[in-house]
Amino acid sequence: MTTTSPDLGPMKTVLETVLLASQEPLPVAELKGLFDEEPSTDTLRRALEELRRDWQGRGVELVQVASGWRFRARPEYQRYLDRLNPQKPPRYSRAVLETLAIIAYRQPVTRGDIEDIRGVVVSPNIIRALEARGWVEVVGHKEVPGRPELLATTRAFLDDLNVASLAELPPLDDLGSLVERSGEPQPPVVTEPEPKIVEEPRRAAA
Amino acid sequence: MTTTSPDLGPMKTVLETVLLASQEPLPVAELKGLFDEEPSTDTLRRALEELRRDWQGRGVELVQVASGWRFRARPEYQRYLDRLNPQKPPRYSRAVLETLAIIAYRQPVTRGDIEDIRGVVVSPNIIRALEARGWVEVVGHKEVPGRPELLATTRAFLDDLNVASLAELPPLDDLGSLVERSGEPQPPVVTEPEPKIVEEPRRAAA
Amino acid sequence: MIEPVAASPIARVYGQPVLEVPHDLYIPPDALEVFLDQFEGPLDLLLYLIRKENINVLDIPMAKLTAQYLDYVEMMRARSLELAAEYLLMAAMLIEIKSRMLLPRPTPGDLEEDPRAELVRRLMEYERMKLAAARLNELPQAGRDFALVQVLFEETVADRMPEVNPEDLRAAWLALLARAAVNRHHRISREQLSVRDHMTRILRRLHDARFVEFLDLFDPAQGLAVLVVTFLALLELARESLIEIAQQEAYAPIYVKLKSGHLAAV
Repeated sequence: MTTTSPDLGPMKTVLETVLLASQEPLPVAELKGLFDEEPSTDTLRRALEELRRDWQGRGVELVQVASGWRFRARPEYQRYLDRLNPQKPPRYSRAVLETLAIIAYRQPVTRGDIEDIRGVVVSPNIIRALEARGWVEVVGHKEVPGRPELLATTRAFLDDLNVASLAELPPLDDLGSLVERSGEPQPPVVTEPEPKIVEEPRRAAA
Repeated sequence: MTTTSPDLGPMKTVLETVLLASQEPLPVAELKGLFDEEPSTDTLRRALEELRRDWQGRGVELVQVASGWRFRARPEYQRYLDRLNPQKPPRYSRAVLETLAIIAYRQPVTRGDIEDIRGVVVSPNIIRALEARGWVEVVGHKEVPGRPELLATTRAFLDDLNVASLAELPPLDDLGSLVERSGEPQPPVVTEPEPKIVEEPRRAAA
Repeated sequence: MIEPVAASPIARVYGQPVLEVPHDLYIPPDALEVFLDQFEGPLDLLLYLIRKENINVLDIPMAKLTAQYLDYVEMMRARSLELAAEYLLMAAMLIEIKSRMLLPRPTPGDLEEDPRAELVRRLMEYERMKLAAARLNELPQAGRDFALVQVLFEETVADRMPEVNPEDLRAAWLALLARAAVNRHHRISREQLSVRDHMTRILRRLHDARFVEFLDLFDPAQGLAVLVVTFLALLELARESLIEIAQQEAYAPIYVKLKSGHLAAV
């Protein structure tokens, strides 16, 4: 460790150990009580500051939160931990995905446009969920009776999908033939049952 | 950090972070899967060894136990943690400990085997307590009338004792110490004053 | 009562303080139950007696041991302690061994032929396990003697948002088209998408400024294709009545603004 003053070394070792093993943030007052000879608040803070510096640049950091000091893993390492616990993330329901696809490919669109394409009423919850996610926003109003909102996808949407522009979304040119093959049977156009925004984690491939 | 080869540095940071944040020991196979480009077992082991050395002399150490690698606080620092959290976990009665020892050293055993050795009926509560602790499990059935369960210790048992395998448990006395000690006064192997034991239902057989 | 022998080393077997009782059979009545309670069974009691008398386990004087054992069992019964069946079973076994000892043996000292052999084997195995239990208990245990480390990972607490990838969108679109034949005429191409992209961009731009000069909406640096697409986007927006394009007089700058009434809503 880099900046240890000789006298703070053992204190830092105790602090590090206790903080790493503790599930809860530990306030300074409690940390003082650890030692046979109670250090001054000042000394303790200095040790904590040094410890914090010692941990800089690593995947775990010492932070001060409202209720005290604690170690925590930096969020950038989330993906590694996710690989350890590969529980499937939740998935949006078909209704949400289709709405999102329509907004992405046909933007700017009104809710009416979406309903025309999907053939069912679009629940405001779906739009709200996509807006809350920061993926969809209102970019204007269509000058027709009722002045419906015009929806478009956001920059954040492209970022989250890891594409640089809408043009990088999968092209739809060649889908025509696929669609043709997928047959005529036309489902009745009715109001959808109350939409589920998020579906149960799906097995493997969805 | 002292002995970092330049290429192992980032790998070690990921390993350190993941191991510090993980609740369970992590086997090498799982650790390999963390990386975009899977390292060889050899490289990974080298990184783990280096990491272990990096942590030497501190209050927390990287250890290899039955289920894999994990960080733990060294027992010398337990007194500090006890100051934070004074209630101690319960200790097991002699009946439980003897049953555990028989399962550990003579596994797989049936309840009948345990009763033969201890000379008393084994209360189901004892087995249940050990199973609840995750230290003992049924690994099969003996093909004799009644098909009694065969009990064995789990990896979690070895993990909790901080050992990597059954072979690392204290060796059994070869001859029965009675023979060698019969002439001398009292060479108690167990020096610790018998702790206050949280009693399991004591009179198993009563 | 207990004091006279409290310091006797005999009293320390496996650190059991309870064994700090007199050599003889006298036990204070109120201590008896506690005392007997300390034994894990007849084998444990026998081991205690053997230890107490400093007996060589390989050459157990059966008569003496049996007598002492029976004394204890008798005491237990006299105190109406609930007596485990194992104690009586062991008593029977001891008596049986003792009687067999009286019979002549082919080779004295041969443990295999010795009637005590089975008892000795069991005593030794039990003691081995007793010691093993004590040693296991001495090993540092996670949670009792040392702590495990688990650094907080805040993200794991947070709700995970559903993930979407471009293929999901494509699949969703495909499903839509498959469902509704009416959509067939929406032949969507990459170019059209670019137009849509720029339509959104222009609408956003017009949000921020009341008027934007027509030419400012074009960025020649991006090349001819983009210029064309931007122009198409403007035409499309005008066609859909989303924007107004106005020019005060010939050759004056052309201004683009959102369709009137719109600003109030922003």
